[in-house]
Amino acid sequence: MIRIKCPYCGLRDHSEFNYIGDATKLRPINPELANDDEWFDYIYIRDNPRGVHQEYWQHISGCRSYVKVLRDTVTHEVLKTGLPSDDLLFSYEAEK
Amino acid sequence: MSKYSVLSLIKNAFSDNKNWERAWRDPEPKKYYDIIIIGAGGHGLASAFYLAKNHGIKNIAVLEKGYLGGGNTGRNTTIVRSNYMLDENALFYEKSLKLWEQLSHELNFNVMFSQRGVLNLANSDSQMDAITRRGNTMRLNGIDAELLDRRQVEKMIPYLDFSDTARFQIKGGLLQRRGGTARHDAVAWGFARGADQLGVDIIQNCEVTGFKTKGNNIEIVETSRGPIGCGKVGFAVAGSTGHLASKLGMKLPIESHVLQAFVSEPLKPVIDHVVTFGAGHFYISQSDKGGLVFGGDIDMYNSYAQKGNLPLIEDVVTAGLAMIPGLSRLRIVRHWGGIMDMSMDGSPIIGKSPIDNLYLNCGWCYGGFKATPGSGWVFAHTIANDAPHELNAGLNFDRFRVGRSVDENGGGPIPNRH
Amino acid sequence: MVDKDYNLPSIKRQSALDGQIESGRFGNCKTEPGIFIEENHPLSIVQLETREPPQKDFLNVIQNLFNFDVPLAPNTSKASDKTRIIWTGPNRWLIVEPETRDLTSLIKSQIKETSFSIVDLSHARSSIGIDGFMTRDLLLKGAAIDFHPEVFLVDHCVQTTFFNLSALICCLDENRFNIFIARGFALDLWQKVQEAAEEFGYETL
Amino acid sequence: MFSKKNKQQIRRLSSGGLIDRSKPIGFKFDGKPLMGYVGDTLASALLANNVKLVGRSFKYHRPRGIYTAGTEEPNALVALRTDARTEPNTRATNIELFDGLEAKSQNRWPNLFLDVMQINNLAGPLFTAGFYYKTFMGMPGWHFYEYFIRKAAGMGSTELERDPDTYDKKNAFCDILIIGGGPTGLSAALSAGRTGARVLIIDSSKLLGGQLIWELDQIDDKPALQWIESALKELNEMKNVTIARRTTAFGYYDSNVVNAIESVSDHLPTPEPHTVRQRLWQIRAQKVIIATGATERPLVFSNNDRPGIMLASAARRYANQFAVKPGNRAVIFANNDDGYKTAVNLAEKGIDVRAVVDSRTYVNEFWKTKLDELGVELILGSAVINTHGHFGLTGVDIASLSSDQKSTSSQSTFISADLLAISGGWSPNVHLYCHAGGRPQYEASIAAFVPGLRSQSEYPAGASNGAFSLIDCITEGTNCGIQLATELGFSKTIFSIPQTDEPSVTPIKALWRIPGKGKKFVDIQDDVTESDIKLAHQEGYISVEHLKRYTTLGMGTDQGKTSNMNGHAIMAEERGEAIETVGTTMFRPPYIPIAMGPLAGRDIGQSYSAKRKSAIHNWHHENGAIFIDAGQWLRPQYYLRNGEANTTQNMDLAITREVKGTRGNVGMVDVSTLGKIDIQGADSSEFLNRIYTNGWTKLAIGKARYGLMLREDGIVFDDGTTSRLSEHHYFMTTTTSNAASVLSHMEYCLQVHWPDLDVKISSITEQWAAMAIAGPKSRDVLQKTIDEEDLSDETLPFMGVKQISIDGIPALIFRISFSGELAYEVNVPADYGEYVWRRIMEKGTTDNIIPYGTEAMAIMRIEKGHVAGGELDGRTTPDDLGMNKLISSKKEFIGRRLLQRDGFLDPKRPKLVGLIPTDGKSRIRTGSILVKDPNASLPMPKLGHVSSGAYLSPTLKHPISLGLITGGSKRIGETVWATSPLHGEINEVKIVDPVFYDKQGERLNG
Ligand SMILES: Cc1cc2nc3c(=O)[nH]c(=O)nc-3n(C[C@H](O)[C@H](O)[C@H](O)COP(=O)(O)OP(=O)(O)OC[C@H]3O[C@@H](n4cnc5c(N)ncnc54)[C@H](O)[C@@H]3O)c2cc1C
Ligand SMILES: NC(=O)c1ccc[n+]([C@@H]2O[C@H](COP(=O)([O-])OP(=O)(O)OC[C@H]3O[C@@H](n4cnc5c(N)ncnc54)[C@H](O)[C@@H]3O)[C@@H](O)[C@H]2O)c1
Ligand SMILES: Cc1cc2nc3c(=O)[nH]c(=O)nc-3n(C[C@H](O)[C@H](O)[C@H](O)COP(=O)(O)O)c2cc1C
Ligand SMILES: [Zn+2]
Repeated sequence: MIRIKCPYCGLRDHSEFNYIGDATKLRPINPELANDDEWFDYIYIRDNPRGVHQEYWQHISGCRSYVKVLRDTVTHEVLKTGLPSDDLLFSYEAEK
Repeated sequence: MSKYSVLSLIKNAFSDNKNWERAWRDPEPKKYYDIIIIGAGGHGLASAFYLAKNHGIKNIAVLEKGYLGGGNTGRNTTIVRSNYMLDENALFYEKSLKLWEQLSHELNFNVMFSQRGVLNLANSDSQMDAITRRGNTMRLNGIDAELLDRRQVEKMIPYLDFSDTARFQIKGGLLQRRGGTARHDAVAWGFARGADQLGVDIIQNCEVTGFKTKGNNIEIVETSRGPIGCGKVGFAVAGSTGHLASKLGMKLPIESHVLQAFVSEPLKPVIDHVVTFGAGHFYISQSDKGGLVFGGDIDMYNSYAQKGNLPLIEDVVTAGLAMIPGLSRLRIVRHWGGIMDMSMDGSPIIGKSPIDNLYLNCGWCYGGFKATPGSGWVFAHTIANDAPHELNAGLNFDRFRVGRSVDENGGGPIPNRH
Repeated sequence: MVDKDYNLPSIKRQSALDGQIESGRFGNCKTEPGIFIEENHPLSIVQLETREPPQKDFLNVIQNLFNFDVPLAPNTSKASDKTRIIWTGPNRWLIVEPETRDLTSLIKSQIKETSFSIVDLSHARSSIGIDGFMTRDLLLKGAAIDFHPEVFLVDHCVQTTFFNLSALICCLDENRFNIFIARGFALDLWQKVQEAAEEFGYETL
Repeated sequence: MFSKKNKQQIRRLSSGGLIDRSKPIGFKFDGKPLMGYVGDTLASALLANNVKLVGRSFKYHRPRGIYTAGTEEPNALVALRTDARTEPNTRATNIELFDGLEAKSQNRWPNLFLDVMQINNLAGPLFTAGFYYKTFMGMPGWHFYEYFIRKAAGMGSTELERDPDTYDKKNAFCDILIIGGGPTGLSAALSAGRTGARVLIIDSSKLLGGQLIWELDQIDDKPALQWIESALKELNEMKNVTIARRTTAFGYYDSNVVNAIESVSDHLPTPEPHTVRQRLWQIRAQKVIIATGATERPLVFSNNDRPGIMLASAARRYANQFAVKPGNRAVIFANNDDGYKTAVNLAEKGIDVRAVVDSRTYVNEFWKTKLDELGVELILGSAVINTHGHFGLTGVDIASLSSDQKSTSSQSTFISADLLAISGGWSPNVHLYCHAGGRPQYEASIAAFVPGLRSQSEYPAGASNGAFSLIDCITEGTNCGIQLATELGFSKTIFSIPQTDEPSVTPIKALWRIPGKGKKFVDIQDDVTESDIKLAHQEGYISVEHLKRYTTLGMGTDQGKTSNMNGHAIMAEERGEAIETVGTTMFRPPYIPIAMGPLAGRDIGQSYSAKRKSAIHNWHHENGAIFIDAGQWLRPQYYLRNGEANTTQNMDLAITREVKGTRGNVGMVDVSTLGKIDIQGADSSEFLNRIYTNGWTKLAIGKARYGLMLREDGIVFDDGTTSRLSEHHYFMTTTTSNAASVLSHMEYCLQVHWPDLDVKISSITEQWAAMAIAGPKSRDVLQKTIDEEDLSDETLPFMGVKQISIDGIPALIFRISFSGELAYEVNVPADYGEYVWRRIMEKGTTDNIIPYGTEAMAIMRIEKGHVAGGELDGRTTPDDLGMNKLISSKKEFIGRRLLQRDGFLDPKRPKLVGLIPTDGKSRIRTGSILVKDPNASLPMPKLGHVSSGAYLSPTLKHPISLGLITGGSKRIGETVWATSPLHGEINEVKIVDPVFYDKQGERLNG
């Protein structure tokens, strides 16, 4: 069981959440202007890092918030959690 | 190198088994290879074997960071089948199945390919419709398939839950009799021995750590045992594809996820087929050693840890007991995980890459063990000819961009929906 | 504030558990049952949601209506004799009381804030009350929440997975809890609670 | 159960032990009635009765006995209990004896003493490691040989009967979890408990105290048992300390979560009423102290597997704890001090200890004097090189060892013995530490792997951390408890460390194998011998992981608890490399084999998946509904009438009746399961515009609109109608199966993509009971139900929405139609659902209203060419489904950009059409494949497939289907073949418009 801290509800089992996936993927802000590559990248391509991964989990059995989670894909350790607007990677690196 | 046979067994028994030769050498890496295959799993080894055998290429190395066969090849539930619906998959996997049928002979190594039949159960009308479509397509592709109704399933596999207490009733199933299981380790070992005999250098404990490129070509493969020059490079590293690609600054339509598997204490034969559950993620067969080998779904989150977590185990076992209530008192002795290269449509990617002399063999998801000989066959062809074989032409890397995903179950570009 | 009596339908509400509950003592009831279970019905349940941060006016309206503050801390609730307001998400609450009035219209008529929603969930949720000295042990069988009495205090509440179902669990008193569950799962949950309570002995009221 | 007459327990000591001689217990082994006492394990009771032979080995079918006294037992595996409660492969050493226990030996035929497969033993050299990879490749094929191999392999058997017992799960939280209640764990619990921290201590056994239970150590000059007792007394009094017995931690997972199985009733003949057999614990602790002790290792020499050979600590445990003489004449063989302890204990119990054979050349005075006093011969610098006996040990050969331990003297001495107690040293139980992510390190001073760096909050202590003396265990435990409690903010309290009476220790000298001929078993369960390891090395399987897989070393039920270290060390010797270089194989959960029952808990049978019921469920049930699963929902599929049996024929009749009744008069279907989402806020219209393909800004209040949603990749995701209730308030419906994913998708859009939009959404699926009333008389019936309101076309036109009341119940009526008839969807608060349904049924009686189920609904939608699950299969684009008119060109929406990709524009893409059999009667099955020439050679080119088939259309009187075919509507009028080779069917079909019925939509107006 991975324990994830929902910014609202606190530390919970990951089975209360739905895994959504890579949170670094940003939907083109101006969908019209984005080119094919940007769309292809957004929908299909993944960094898939071995190590720190910034990802979304939805607290589906809790407050239903989308929670941003910084997690190590090798140890499964949850390094940081926050709101969708937070850049966890940045603050994690900064703290290091 | 001596041939394996009953006779050789007897002969060696008399000489106290002192004369068996090494199954493969343990060579020092050379400075340069025409072709370097990264990853000594089933796919990498088979590719090297067929490169040497079918295409007469001699100067080949397979580099392996750990021990050969220790990746997903050594940790999968060994189901071999070709019951796919979409032509791109079906024809490829059928070729693979045909190769399986000859493999022990071809390798002179008993890979224990056991065509005990693979039965996919259906627990609802819509699942019956789905397996009907799949089975019909298989038949039109020349692949064996039979549709069983509830009564026929019960006759074949009486220990499934046919009682009123089953939450989801069994409606029927799709049977592929030619499907079955194989001894996973033996597949890696057999291909390793075969490739080694054809002169391929299999270099274990040799991790690829980076690349030196020139133009759009890889020139040097950096390893934990020093740099090695190369003509062409093939990736066959399954779950590590994303990580290795990142060394080239290359990103792929792949996520790595962990898939777990389980084995029970050894039992006298009770489960004679491979059976998969329609209403939940569960599949089971019995190994020749007696352990019930079973598995379920991926753990759902990106992972490079070769280990899983309990919630999924609970789900898998719960589905197992829903299908076979009599498992309840049997005990699990071990569970483990493998890192899956989950592609965005659930189908593999075998073909050329954006880099000129690099070839990709990845995206195998849950299903690449059965592909082993076929994958080696077409990958060897692709590398040797710098062009795909007709069987992997549709399984290219570009298909996502152009809207030609090969999506067997319609899950969309979300790896955990396949 | 005046409680205006709205017209509720005269037809009796039929809960998801109607006709499904057998009252009596069951399980290992050699002595006093460790668990008491009952259904809370009929309730008025209204969900309120507003902007971040919630405006003073908005909070004041609610406070004036119910005579106590809106709980702003996650996982908490506040209550009067009659009404309980439960935090259920950022800027979102459930207001629960026994059904005596048209709560939705009452609240709607008072609120001036424009960024808010009010949704009647009175029929969408079933509520099961659990009491008895083994309640916290029972809850631990179904939910991965620390129910230790020094950790999970009166008025605490959580939304979590309870016997594999999404549920809202609220502590009313030392051993007294209310569980809210989607109506369609009510019977399922009831049966699960009964099974889990068997070893403690239980009484359905 | 059995006669309590005194069956002789000839090996039972007359005094001592932790057994209750006043409570005899009858049990059966292989059908033979025997007696034991409360406090016995099955193993100790068998030994007390002089039963030495308990099983046959895996491969060679060698006679085997009891080898250990604990969870590590590789040998004494029995089938416990009978019938549906049979538990194959149960370790006799772990079973608490209970009244009426029945156990059978395994892996032998016809019986334990006469086992025909013994022949394998003689053919030994043939059955070397991996022999099967080298043969069985020829005719008649592997399938033939496999049959016999499979039969010969396996151990216990099962009939896969349904388990009569139940299981449970529970969660636990604490500050400090202590795994293991030996001296280390108890000390830690005391010191941590005293600080006030919440401590949970679990132990596999019934008795806490660990090894101290059966050792004769003194603590503070009193027997250790007294120390345990007082520790337990104090712990029991602490409210912040919980003790869980018979609870084994089997896995240490992520986020410091430890899982354990509690054996609630395994020590009883059957569970007490209302009680489960086992319980799964999920423990979340801030800190975890691993105090799981260590496991003794055997020594590897010729014929080291005979019944009568056992671990030295086990021999002394049987004598001390169970008052059983494990033998009458004993020889002890060890490379460490453990042998002396055993010799002294056994001798003091009156067992004739013939000799202690120590491979080392030095022993300290303490033991020497003790042995002298007891008259036990001491043989230093020597080894047991062979053993004798068949069903039981009769004697051993002893020779002296060269100083490099690589050879023995040619002279050997025979000593007659029926017990050989062996000790090759101790291996800390690092399993849980390794599960947590730790990597063990080799520690030469104790010749074992010990925990290395910590990877989570796990703290190995005591013997499991490589501290083998009692005083070290107590000290480590105490310190660890204090340290972790203070780290968690609890304040330090006073503690003192007691004294022990241990003699000084002479270091172990590693001895991995003893030279000599004959089978030397390394893994005694899987029959892996030293020569197998040598062969593996010779053939290149030199990594320990290859070694394991090639020889099956450590792959049995015991997972090599007693064998791995020896095996890996032998490989290291063969490779000529250091043990730490060669390493260990991976430790994996579970620590002990665990039954599947507790992992599923109560979620079995009908409880496998929750059942979701609509508010009208009871009415359906009472009125003949046959239910179908729609995800977790139960929905009426069709309704049988009084007395009709549920046969295919009656089902067809019912469906026909329902379709005809609806199209002819009026029918009603429960559509409560459709997803419903409440949408409020100033930006609601904009939001809908972005998630649906069609436009929403112009929808009038009081109107509904059909909407189509795509995935980001342009594939159709979901469809449904959404209604505008007021300026900023919408009511959305989704398909039943996508209700949850659509809600999550919308939440994702709002929270992640467009947090600036002022939109609030919530699921209101459960708030509303919904019923669709359809058919030419639907308006009449509804009008009668709600007499005061006007339902005419003017007030409620097609796609109109109205808020009304029915008998004072607020209701929302949508004039929308899936069936193609004049139809209304009535939504009322769920608690009134059944009431309103009944009311409409009542009012409709004179109009012959009929309830209809999903089957009739599906037929009517196919008749109308509406798409559903079969068409929305996750691979179709709007264009494939003929829905291009729903694609707005004026705005941006999810999925839009990817619609223009090559593959989507490919003219070969199959597109929606209608299909009818040219003979007007043949059934065209869903899942049939459409081909041009059914006789073409394989693989056959395919044009498309049948996505939904109605084998009867009561309206059109012939079968109809929807399908997707290359060319789509351009092919209308052509004929192709629908084939279902699985059924041996080939039917010619005509391609027609997908709307089979009322293309103009006139019936929508009644
Ligand atoms: C639990 C589980 C169950 C499965 N069940 C089935 C099944 O029933 N049927 C089926 O068909 N498929 C199944 N699969 C999938 C199947 O196992 C895989 O798709 C297949 O084995 C992949 O083979 P491979 O040779 O591509 O990869 P692997 O066997 O994983 O080999 C890749 C190798 O690359 C090496 N490597 C990685 N990075 C480097 C580097 N940087 N340098 C050098 N070497 C490197 C790895 O160590 C590894 O040995 C299952 C998988 C798992 C995990
Ligand atoms: N003679 C020797 O060389 C030697 C070697 C090692 C240890 N010892 C002695 O053994 C004792 C060691 O004390 P200790 O407390 O460290 O260990 P212990 O063996 O006394 O106690 C360990 C306890 O942990 C329990 N346990 C083990 N695994 C468990 C699991 N997964 N879940 C739940 N419970 C589990 C066991 O049932 C046991 O009660 C000391 O007395 C020490 O002197 C002697
Ligand atoms: C088909 C199959 C059968 C297995 N059977 C056993 C078994 O009987 N006993 C055992 O201990 N492990 C068994 N294993 C698991 C391996 O021991 C090992 O866990 C797995 O190969 C993964 O390697 P790892 O645990 O070293 O990471 C089996 C694995 C597979 C794939
Ligand atoms: Zn939350």
